[in-house]
Amino acid sequence: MDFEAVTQKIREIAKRLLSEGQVDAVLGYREGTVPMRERPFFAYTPEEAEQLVWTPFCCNNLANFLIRKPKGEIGKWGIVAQGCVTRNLVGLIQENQLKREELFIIGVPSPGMVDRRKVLDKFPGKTISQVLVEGEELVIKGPGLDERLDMKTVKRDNCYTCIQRNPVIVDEMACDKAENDSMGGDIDKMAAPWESLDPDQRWQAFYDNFKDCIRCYACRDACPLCYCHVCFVDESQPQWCGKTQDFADVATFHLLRAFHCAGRCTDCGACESACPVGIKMRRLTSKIEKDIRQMYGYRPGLEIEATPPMSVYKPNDPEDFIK
Amino acid sequence: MADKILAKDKLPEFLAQLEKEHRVYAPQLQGDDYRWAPLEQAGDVVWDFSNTRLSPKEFFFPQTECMMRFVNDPADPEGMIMKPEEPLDEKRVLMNIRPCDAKAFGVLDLIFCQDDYTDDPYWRDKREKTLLVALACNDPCPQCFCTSVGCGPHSEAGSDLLLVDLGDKLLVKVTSERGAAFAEGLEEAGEDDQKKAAELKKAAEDKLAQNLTVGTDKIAQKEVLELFDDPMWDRVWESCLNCGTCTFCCPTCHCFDIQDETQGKEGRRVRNWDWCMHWLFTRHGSGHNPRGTSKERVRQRFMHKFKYIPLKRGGEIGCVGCGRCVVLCPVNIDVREVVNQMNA
Amino acid sequence: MFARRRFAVLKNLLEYIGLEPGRLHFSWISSAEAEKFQRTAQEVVEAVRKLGPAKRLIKDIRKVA
Amino acid sequence: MFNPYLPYPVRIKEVRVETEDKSLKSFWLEFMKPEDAEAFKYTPGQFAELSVSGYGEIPIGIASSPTEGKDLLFTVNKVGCVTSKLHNMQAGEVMGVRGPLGNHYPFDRMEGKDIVIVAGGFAVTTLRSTVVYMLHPDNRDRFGKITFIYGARTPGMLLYENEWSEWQKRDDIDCHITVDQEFPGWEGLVGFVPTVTEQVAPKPDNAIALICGPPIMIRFTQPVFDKLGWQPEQIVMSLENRMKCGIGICGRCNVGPEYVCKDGPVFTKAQLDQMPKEY
Repeated sequence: MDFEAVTQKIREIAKRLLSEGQVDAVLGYREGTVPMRERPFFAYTPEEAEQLVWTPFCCNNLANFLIRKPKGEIGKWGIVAQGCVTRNLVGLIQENQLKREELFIIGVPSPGMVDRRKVLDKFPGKTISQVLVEGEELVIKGPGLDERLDMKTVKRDNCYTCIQRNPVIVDEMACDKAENDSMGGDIDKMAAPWESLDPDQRWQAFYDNFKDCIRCYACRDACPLCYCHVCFVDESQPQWCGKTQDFADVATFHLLRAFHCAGRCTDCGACESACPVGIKMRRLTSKIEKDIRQMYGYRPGLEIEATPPMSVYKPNDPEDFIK
Repeated sequence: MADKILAKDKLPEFLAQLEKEHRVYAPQLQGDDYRWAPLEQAGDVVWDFSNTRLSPKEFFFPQTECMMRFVNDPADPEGMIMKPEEPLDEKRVLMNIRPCDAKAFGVLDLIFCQDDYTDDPYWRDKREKTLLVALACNDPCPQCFCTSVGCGPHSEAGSDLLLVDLGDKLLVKVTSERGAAFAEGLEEAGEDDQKKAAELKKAAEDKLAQNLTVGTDKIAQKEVLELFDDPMWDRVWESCLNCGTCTFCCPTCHCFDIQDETQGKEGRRVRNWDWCMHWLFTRHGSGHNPRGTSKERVRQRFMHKFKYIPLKRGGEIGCVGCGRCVVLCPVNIDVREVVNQMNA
Repeated sequence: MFARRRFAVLKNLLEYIGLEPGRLHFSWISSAEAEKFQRTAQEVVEAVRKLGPAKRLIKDIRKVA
Repeated sequence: MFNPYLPYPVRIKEVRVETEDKSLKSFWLEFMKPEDAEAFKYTPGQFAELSVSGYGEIPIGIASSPTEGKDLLFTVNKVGCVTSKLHNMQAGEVMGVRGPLGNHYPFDRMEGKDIVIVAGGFAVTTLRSTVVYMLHPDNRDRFGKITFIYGARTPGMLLYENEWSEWQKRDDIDCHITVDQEFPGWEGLVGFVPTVTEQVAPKPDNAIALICGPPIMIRFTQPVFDKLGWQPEQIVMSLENRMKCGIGICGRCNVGPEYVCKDGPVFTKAQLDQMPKEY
């Protein structure tokens, strides 16, 4: 992907939208202060739109920021959106959190985003001060460091099995659509990795995966599905979930959060990208995604008109677990 | 006391001396990050790490800490009456704590132990039982800005001993009275050693000068309301997720919540880390919320660290420039940029 | 019927994380089926009692964290 | 080691329903250990954390006066988890009290001056403490004229009726008790607190005003005092914010650099003018 060309095109579209007054703000990414960490950015003027960028480090799901801005401030948004972000926009429209007409979607096919942690892990103990993109390679620079990495080897896990690189809904593309919607990876080979284990091993794997959680809730707060005014974990009357670092409390939070995302999660990976301690939330959410797909034939965020699977039923839904 | 020298191959003896009374903890590589863990043998000591992912404040201010317990039974003669939890049952050494983290505990001492009444026994107990052996930074990371906030790569504040890595040996600076006892047996540092340590310090400071630095001089001069009402806050908060990452990784953030828990006849009062970015943090029972918007909460965090704490604690800044929040913030709200805007 | 979908997902999720097998039971019981309710409750209690005290997802406040 | 988080065990001595809607109850608490009663030395305006084991703590202003003996009085509005539990507790039950916390009304500055007290709703608690304290024979001579203006929505929502009806009979305090609107059987004043204050028109000369009430009352009372020529240093107010530790550490009650629990809850208007409006 020619990131520089897409960046220029995004800026061009954003400047036009802003100067013609078609939108009040354009939500996109701008360069971060840390290598491989672009950040969400709200451009309100054509001048500010000059800061927008498109790189393989755009890991925040921008749909999330539309529901977090206080309502009423912005009438119409421009939003830079790759496949997964538009799937979440579709979900938010289905759930009456957004209106299609409030959005001007600047579409980009996702190239698959880089997992900064994977890059850092390749150079343990080294300081990375700069990461450049050259074609399909990353150039990693730092004191005593000048290395190249094939970008394909360090993408986020969820990006390899992406089924929807192109935007589902779009008003204007910033480049040609990708030939294939799919990134090619087989989700069934990756999803629900603990299924092959016995119960004791599963519990151990579950424990190991979540034991480092510091309950900062970055996973929840980075997630466009988590817009409840009062999250169950914050409820005090009654208090559903303890506030301590006891594993039962930590696990309850993660289990229920994952469960609340059932039939809604688009596997965008924002939770894992946000986590400060590298927890793999997808080990839970991918299991639910797989079940929903296999039991109810549903993949979230692909059609505005579709009915979300948890708000509907069919007489022949599986029920062999019920005595 | 004059600076001492500890050859790295004499480390086992040095540690043995500490281990007579203390349990020694040190940063070690676990999985993909450096973390604090009990030190099993001298060979496990690492000298070339940058810093641990999270601050070691957990040693003094655990994320979940039982403060007191009670018998949850009104019929029991002692029922429903709170009894304080036992104090820490070990003495500890935090070996190779970075100077920024050591300094942070000095700042937190001013907050947890303010006067005769506001004197947190849980904090004080663990502080008094813990020796801090700091390791100077010779190779600071690109996100550090310690020199901008009254700290530095070889800062001596807060520690008991400060080690400077000279290659095959360590220069040992005695930085507190308590530390002196543990340096007594060591040989004195020569002029060459001192010169080399000074060069390393200068080199580290020069390297830090290449990083994005911050100024705080104008913040100190401005009135609270002038900073508070600055239009800059209208933009700073925009992408904030209101998560707890910055506060939980921060060595000086110290807000907490207190909660009671019961199970049958067991009852306890625990405190858990809390964070000012969360909208429920300040919400009154009536529903009124003095910091009800994200903008107000984001402003609070920066104002607290860079204006309120200095104002109340003799100019001490509530940030030591460790750079953790810069690296870990999921939306890259960079404290250095924010402070420079405040200081404009 | 909506609950059926939710429980189907929840059951799979809890088994997937290794919650001890045999602790999760689901039944359809109508308000008119008093006898089935009684029988099911007994069966569940017996089954769970055989498994002994639960160890997973259990918090013990006598511990520190 | 002294532990400022550890509540003193107390026993509930008496519970009294204060208001017609039963949302406010008063609790007289008795220290279980005499040495704790001795240690708990307070001045009107201070507050304490009431501790209900298993439920938590709530910061409540002390409504009794140290001149009334060792027992403590708290009047509690039923809002959340702790207060709801407390409302279900009865005389004889054991709970905890932690404090006294925060600063108090500036009695050294108030000495020799006329004192105007303006209270609205259930914010009258620490002002009850103040009036009882000032009216005590040991203290009354230290202060000039005392004016007490107190209002609530309805007569049934006025706290401490037994006490203020006694004060109304005295000649060393000038009481103005008002309700928001006409009410069958109510023969006292009718009108909002700011309006009554305007009619009473307290003079600012050598005087200090203590104002406590809901934000709306404060908002409309302040201009009345401004118009009467009062200076910001003469107006004293008590804030409340959500609290946990009560000793200036845990970080949630601050208004700018000031912790309501430790630097407050009592501030002069002059101080508040320099602080953000985060309360």
